[in-house]
Amino acid sequence: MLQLDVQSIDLFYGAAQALRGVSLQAQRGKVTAVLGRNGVGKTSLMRAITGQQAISAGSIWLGDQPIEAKQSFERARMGIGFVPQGREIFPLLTVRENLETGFAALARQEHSVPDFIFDLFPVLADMKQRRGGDLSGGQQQQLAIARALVMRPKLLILDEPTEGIQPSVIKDIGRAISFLREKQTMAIVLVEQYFDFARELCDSYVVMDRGHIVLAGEKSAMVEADVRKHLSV
Amino acid sequence: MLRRLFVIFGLVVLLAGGAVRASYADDATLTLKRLATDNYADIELGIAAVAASGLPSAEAVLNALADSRLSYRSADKALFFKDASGSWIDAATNTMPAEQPSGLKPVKVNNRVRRALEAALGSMTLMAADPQKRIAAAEAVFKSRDVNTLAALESVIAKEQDAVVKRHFEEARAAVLLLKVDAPESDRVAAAERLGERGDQDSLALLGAVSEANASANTVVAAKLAAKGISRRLALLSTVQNAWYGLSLGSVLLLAAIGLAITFGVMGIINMAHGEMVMLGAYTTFVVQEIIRTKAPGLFDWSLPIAIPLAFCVSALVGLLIERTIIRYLYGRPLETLLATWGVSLMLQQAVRSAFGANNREVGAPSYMSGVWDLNGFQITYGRLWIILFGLAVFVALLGVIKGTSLGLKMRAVIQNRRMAAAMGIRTPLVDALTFALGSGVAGIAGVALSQIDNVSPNLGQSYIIDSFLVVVFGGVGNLWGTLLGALSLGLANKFLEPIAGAVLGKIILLAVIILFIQRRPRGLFALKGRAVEQ
Amino acid sequence: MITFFIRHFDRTAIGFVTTLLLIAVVVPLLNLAVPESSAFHIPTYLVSLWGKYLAYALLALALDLVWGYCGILSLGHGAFFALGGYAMGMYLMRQIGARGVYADPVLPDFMVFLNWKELPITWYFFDHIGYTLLMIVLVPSVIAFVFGWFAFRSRVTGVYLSIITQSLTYALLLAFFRNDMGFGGNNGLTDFKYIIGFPVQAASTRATLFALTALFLALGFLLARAMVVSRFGQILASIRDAESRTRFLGYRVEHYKVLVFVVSAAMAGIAGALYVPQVGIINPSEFSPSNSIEAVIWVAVGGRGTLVGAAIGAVLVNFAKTWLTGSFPELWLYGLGALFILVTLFLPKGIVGSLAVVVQRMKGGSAA
Amino acid sequence: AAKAEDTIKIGILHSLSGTMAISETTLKDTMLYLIDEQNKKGGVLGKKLEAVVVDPASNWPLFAEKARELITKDKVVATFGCWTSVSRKSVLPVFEELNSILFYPVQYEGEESSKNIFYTGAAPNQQAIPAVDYLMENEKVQRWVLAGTDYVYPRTTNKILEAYLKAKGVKAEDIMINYTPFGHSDWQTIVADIKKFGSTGKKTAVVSTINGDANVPFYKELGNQGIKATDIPVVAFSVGEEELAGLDTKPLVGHLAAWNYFESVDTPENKEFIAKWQAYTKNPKRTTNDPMEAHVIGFNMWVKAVEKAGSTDPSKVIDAMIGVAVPNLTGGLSTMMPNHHITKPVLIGEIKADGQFNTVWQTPGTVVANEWSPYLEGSKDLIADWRAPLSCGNFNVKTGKCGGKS
Amino acid sequence: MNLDLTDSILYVDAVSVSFDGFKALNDLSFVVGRGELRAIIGPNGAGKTTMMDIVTGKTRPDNGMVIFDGSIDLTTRDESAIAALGIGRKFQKPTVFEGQTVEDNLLLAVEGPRSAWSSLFGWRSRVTVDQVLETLSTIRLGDLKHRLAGSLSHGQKQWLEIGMLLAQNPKLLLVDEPVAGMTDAETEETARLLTSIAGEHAVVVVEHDMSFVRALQCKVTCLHEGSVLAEGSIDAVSANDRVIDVYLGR
Ligand SMILES: Nc1ncnc2c1ncn2[C@@H]1O[C@H](COP(=O)(O)OP(=O)(O)OP(=O)(O)O)[C@@H](O)[C@H]1O
Ligand SMILES: Nc1ncnc2c1ncn2[C@@H]1O[C@H](COP(=O)(O)OP(=O)(O)OP(=O)(O)O)[C@@H](O)[C@H]1O
Ligand SMILES: [Mg+2]
Ligand SMILES: [Mg+2]
Repeated sequence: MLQLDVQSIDLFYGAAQALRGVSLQAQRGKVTAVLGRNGVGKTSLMRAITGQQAISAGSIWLGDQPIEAKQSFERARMGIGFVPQGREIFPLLTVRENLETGFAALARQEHSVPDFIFDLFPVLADMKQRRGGDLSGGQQQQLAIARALVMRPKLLILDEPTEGIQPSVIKDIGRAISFLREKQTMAIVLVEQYFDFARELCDSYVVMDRGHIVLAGEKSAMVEADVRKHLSV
Repeated sequence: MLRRLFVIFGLVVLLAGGAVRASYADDATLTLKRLATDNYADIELGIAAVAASGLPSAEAVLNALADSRLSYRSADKALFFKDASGSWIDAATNTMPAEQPSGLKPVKVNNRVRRALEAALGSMTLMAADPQKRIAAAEAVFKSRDVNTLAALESVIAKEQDAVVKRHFEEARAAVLLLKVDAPESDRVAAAERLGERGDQDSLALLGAVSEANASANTVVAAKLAAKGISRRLALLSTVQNAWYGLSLGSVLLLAAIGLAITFGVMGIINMAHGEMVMLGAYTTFVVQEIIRTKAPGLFDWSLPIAIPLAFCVSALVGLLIERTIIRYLYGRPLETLLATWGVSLMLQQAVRSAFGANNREVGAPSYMSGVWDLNGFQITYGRLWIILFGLAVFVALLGVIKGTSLGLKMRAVIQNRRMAAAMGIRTPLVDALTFALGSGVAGIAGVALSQIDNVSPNLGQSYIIDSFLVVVFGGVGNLWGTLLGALSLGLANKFLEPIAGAVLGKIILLAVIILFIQRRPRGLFALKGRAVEQ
Repeated sequence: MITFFIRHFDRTAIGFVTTLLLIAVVVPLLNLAVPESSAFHIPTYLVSLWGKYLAYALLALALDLVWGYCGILSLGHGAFFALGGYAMGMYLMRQIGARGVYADPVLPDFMVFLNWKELPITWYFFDHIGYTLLMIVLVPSVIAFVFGWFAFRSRVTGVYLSIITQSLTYALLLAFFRNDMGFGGNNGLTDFKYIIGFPVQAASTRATLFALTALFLALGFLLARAMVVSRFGQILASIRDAESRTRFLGYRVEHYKVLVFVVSAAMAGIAGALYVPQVGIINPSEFSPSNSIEAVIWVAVGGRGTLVGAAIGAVLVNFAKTWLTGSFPELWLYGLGALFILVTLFLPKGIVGSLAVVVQRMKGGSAA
Repeated sequence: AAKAEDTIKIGILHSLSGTMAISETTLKDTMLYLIDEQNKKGGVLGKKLEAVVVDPASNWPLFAEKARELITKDKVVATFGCWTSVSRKSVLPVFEELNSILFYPVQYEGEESSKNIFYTGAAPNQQAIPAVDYLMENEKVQRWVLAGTDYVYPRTTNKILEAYLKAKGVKAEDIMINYTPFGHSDWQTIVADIKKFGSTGKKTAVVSTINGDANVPFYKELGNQGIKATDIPVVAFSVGEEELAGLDTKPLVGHLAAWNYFESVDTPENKEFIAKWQAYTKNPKRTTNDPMEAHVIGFNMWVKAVEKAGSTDPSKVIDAMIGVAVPNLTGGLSTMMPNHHITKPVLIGEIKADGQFNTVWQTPGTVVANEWSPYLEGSKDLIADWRAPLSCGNFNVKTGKCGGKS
Repeated sequence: MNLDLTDSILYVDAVSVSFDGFKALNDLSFVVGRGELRAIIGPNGAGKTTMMDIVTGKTRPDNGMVIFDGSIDLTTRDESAIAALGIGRKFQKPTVFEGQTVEDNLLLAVEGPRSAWSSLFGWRSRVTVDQVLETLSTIRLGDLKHRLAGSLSHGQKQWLEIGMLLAQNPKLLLVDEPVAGMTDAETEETARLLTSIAGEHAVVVVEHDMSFVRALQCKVTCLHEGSVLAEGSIDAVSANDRVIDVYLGR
């Protein structure tokens, strides 16, 4: 089922255009990978979807609702969970409180942190009372993923989630993403530079270059050399 | 009956030794007429005469005089007083006159007259039924040290059942005896000891007056000893007292700063209009009292409990308005909030000035807030006590909201990373507005308390803004505990410096100390440490 | 040396300096040489008034240097202004000499009637203009140096620094209020008569003072500009934006901060010294924290980090104040308050800053 | 511009904002009332008066600026204004330079006499010294607390009082002097100290020169700590009806103030004035106070002098002023003396529960101001006399020279 | 050990540091030789960044010493003094001067006098301008040199910071996770870059990307819970059972 439908959007930073007619679809129970070199507009696209940056043309649909006019927090309440690039955890809130900020989008009876989160990231259980900002970079990244999962999103957006994370945990995250996909409750958009990781997890992919989508398709149709061409310097 | 007789007896003794050569007060009206004059010296003499007259209305007349309810008819110098219900009573007959008297002139009182009244009423009420009144009477005698009351005192001491009242009586007797040259030495020594036990400044003064010139060697030694004990005690007491003053100043600073700890400390808005929120709270109190005064005077004691929620609402609403119209465009530009809120502050001041005038407005103290609670010389003024308790209560409540509620969590999240908070589904505009309104509302509550000790004028806010910022910053921005500790330690430091250096120099020293202290702890008393802060 | 001052001159800078030099010449001329009946005549009171604005502008410039370019929000710059002012005030008091009401040749009047017997040491040598000029610069600089040295070495930053600068000026306010300090207490220093032998009241003296103020403002501007366009200024900006990162690059942040702080304090001191003879009084309320805050507001109104804007902001706000207090005495606070709010909301970079953005955009637009 | 010629402009230079607005706003209203009254009577010299109001905003340099503006730009012929000494000091050179007239309505420390200023408030000997005399005689006070805000008026007044008390045989240890900063609001320690100082058995009184805003918390603290007027009376020189309006006066009954006018003064002139004033302000509760009366006197004097001189030209008016006598509101006649100060009666009043004063003592006639205090070392030889040929504000009778005129 | 010392550029000696009772570094010791390229790996929270904080003076150790260049104790100096000695750092989270252009960022970093006076009167010389241009081409941001650093994408900031480090030309480079957010191709490029500058400079790199670490072909130190868990060649370390358990995963 089509969960996210981005239809040829444009995005500007001041006078500089970062996205040019970009379209993207994500299905429930599927992982869509977004690949591309530095500065091609991946993060900008995610910001557009989550409402952190306004778009100047095009439309964005979540399920059957247009959301491009909605505020960022409204989109979150509609079910968009976001793991931003650069972690952006709340530095002065404890790990626990960081997780609890995810409750804001939930009904009262859902105010609990699912157990599987601590299974996935045991370090967070140990550090519940520590302030988020004191954690190491990788720990913060884990926290950021966990926090988004607390929201039980319909659409999970992961912007380079493995950045700074140790190999064993990357494997765990990979397993977790598979697990979430299997649950068939959410669509996952994964921005990744780490080609092998992305290829392993995704069901479909897009490759961006200079604000455009230059390649798109199902995983089965993915040709490594074509993609790598766009990722090389 | 016995009591009446006794009073008469006591006062006859009083008169016998007194300066008044009363022509025996057979003609009551004649005695009363002595009060019907404009000459204070005559009134003073008249009081003594009336007190001694044994008139049934004597106490009522003197009380009326003390409360400025006594008047006389210029034509015939007949005295009338207003009773509790406000109707005129003829003093001579102690009954309501047939027709309303006219052409009345009030009997004027000044301090001299008041003193004479206190003394006279004091001796007259030694036997009052109310123990509080008896204590007051004893204190009046203690102050006047009137030798003529001695006999009366002896007799009431013998009869008194209440231990506390008895102690006061005995102290009064001791005060009289100590400086009575012709009293037996043993009595005077005992009196010195008694006063030593009482141990206050007044006793010390009395003991200091004992010297070889007016007392025997033994008495002098006893007095010296007692005085020494008192001095030691008083020195200790003054430290405790200072700590109390410090605490109470600290609580005022806390109240003034606590709203700012939200708007500035938590939200990072350099809120120059904070003081005006406090001011709005104070004016709300004024308005509430004004309405109560005209509409329901009986509710006066409830004026503050009524004003507190109202002040919160008024300031919170104004805060809300400011946030929605101005501040919300300034998130992410904290320095510019200084400029805008300064503008707001100017406008609010002028608005209040236009609405209420430039003058101070009167805010009265409810009965439970006036008076002193004397703990054996350690004096706690009720007003201050309430303010301390109130300050702490507000602090605890606020801490509860910030740390314990989901709103508190959202507030902190929004402040730390607005964009991410929105991405988590937090309604940032709402949370911003509520946070600012909360901070403003708390400032308004503080205004209710501050109206009790300071001017209620358009400048009220200005006089607290600097101290408020100082407290919040000194305590450590963003930390409510820091604000509490900052306020209390500044209050204490101020009050311990003041006796040593004087008010002005003390304050200068304190500021210098703060400047130096910040060098040691560049992020305030309760600095947040660690990586988390640097991000 | 000259190149140090004039490098990277742009049109705004040239325009600003030329305007200043022009009014330094023209205003006194129109005041002194043009007959009063002429429509071009500028009355003396306006000359002094504008002189005062320009002195404030110099203070704002000094503040912008530390705040706009180095992120040091000083809420105590009024202190340096007032110290410079007091130094000048003391000189002017000593110039009165035996012409005071009590005709005491040495002691100023307020000392005579408070029964002072001799001149306090702090007042020595203030009858020499050279010494006074030295003190005008030295006293604020030294205080700024000591204060800054400690604060910046201890890494006091942000609001903490703002608040201790405020405490500094507040402490000085209280100290100068104290009559025992020997600076005239609350009444301060007034009733000046002569400056370097010229009567302060004379129109020619006032015109000269005005010209001097304009000149110093131009000089201050050149100095500040030279500092901020140099590599030094770039490092200041780095300190402002990411202090700790600058340290990791090996820059001794505290040295940079102390240096601008001292230069700025000295400029503020000079501004104060120029201000005093023109307004005729210096009193401790110049130390009051709200004065310093107001100075910050001028800078914000004009545009932080623009120098020219700071000066313009100071003139504009003070002009508005003069005009409003005279024309709408009961409503002026609304007007001024609204001005501040509107500037923040609609001209987020201040007047000059926002203008610059517009100009930039227009240029960019025409180029594209 | 032509229209401006039809009216005579009067400047009003009182702070309407800032810390002094509390006191000064009323004076602005008073002036507007007086000018309105005068216009109803046909104005002066056949011309209507026009008030020019400006707001110097409690900012001393701004006072000077506004004064200059009033005189040069608005061309006012006389100005009524200032409250604090420093504001007067700030504008004094301006008035002298531009040769205009200022009426200054507030009690102050003296030690000044300017050709261009008419002082309609009290000098220390018209307020402080009679108050001390009263306490000494009537309350038998032996110990004195001189509490004041640390600025020139209290300093000078206390210097004078100290010298005066010592001359009367009061010992140094029986005088306690205490200074506090402006706007001091925490009086706990000081009031406790006063209490302590006053409980040695000797009768003690406080002479308060505490200024402005600081008074309210001071009196509130007195009430809190239960200091009653019968124990330690406080006599104040800057607390009037206006200040009391902001206080719950019940605990303060009996504390004193020394002024030259009280609202409660029972004279027909005063009754009429109050009635008209309240009608003008449309506020039946509006109080009056001493500085207001000073403006009433000053204004009436100016009108008289203008009529006498037949011109509003300041130099002529200045000459005509001396000797002008107008009725004051306490039933007497106040006269402008050659020292540019006026004669005034001195009244001592006790605070009543309703916020008014009860006059408990009054000088039999009016008192002439000692602008130069005989109790101060530097000024005891000085006199002021602005009549020709002396025409000097600080003439030294010892050296025979007029200071400042070299 | 002594021999090591005079020969070493960095000698971390028994350093411990704890935060509110949590031991982030526990008796950590290791030596980096002159011109050596060293990779440091270890689980999240092992203390790698904390170690760099200590070397650069950001954090003071509770015990232990850090000796630079054989004789200079770093623990008593502050950040700018340490940087001036020739230690440069790239942070884990890219930190650049967001308000300044890419070019200016590099200009600030370029080695040269750092004193306030010299900055007042000196201006960029030919040499520094060349150096900047060279660095710009190395990091491939030449096109963006007039852009504000704040408007760069995450990866571009990473590159800029690497460029600043290069421009600084320090004796010792501490590089915290340089390839996070870079494509595989860029990662290889970075590895080449770092190996090339080693020899002349000592380089300490922290990374989680094992293929990158492998490409560095250098000695690897694995930290765990604040101390060294294993040290040696990449093959030896990655074969270590403990390292697999706590770090690499199975
Ligand atoms: N806040 C901003 N202001 C201006 N330009 C920006 C801003 N953020 C990003 N850009 C520019 O927009 C373009 C796309 O940036 P974006 O962050 O989307 O890239 P990305 O694909 O996520 O890169 P990376 O892999 O480095 O994270 C880049 O050229 C960048 O310089
Ligand atoms: N100020 C602090 N307060 C509390 N704990 C801290 C603080 N600083 C660091 N820590 C803890 O110390 C440990 C080491 O952190 P460090 O950042 O050095 O790890 P790291 O090895 O760099 O990890 P990563 O690979 O995730 O970046 C972490 O567990 C972290 O939570
Ligand atoms: Mg990105
Ligand atoms: Mg790390």
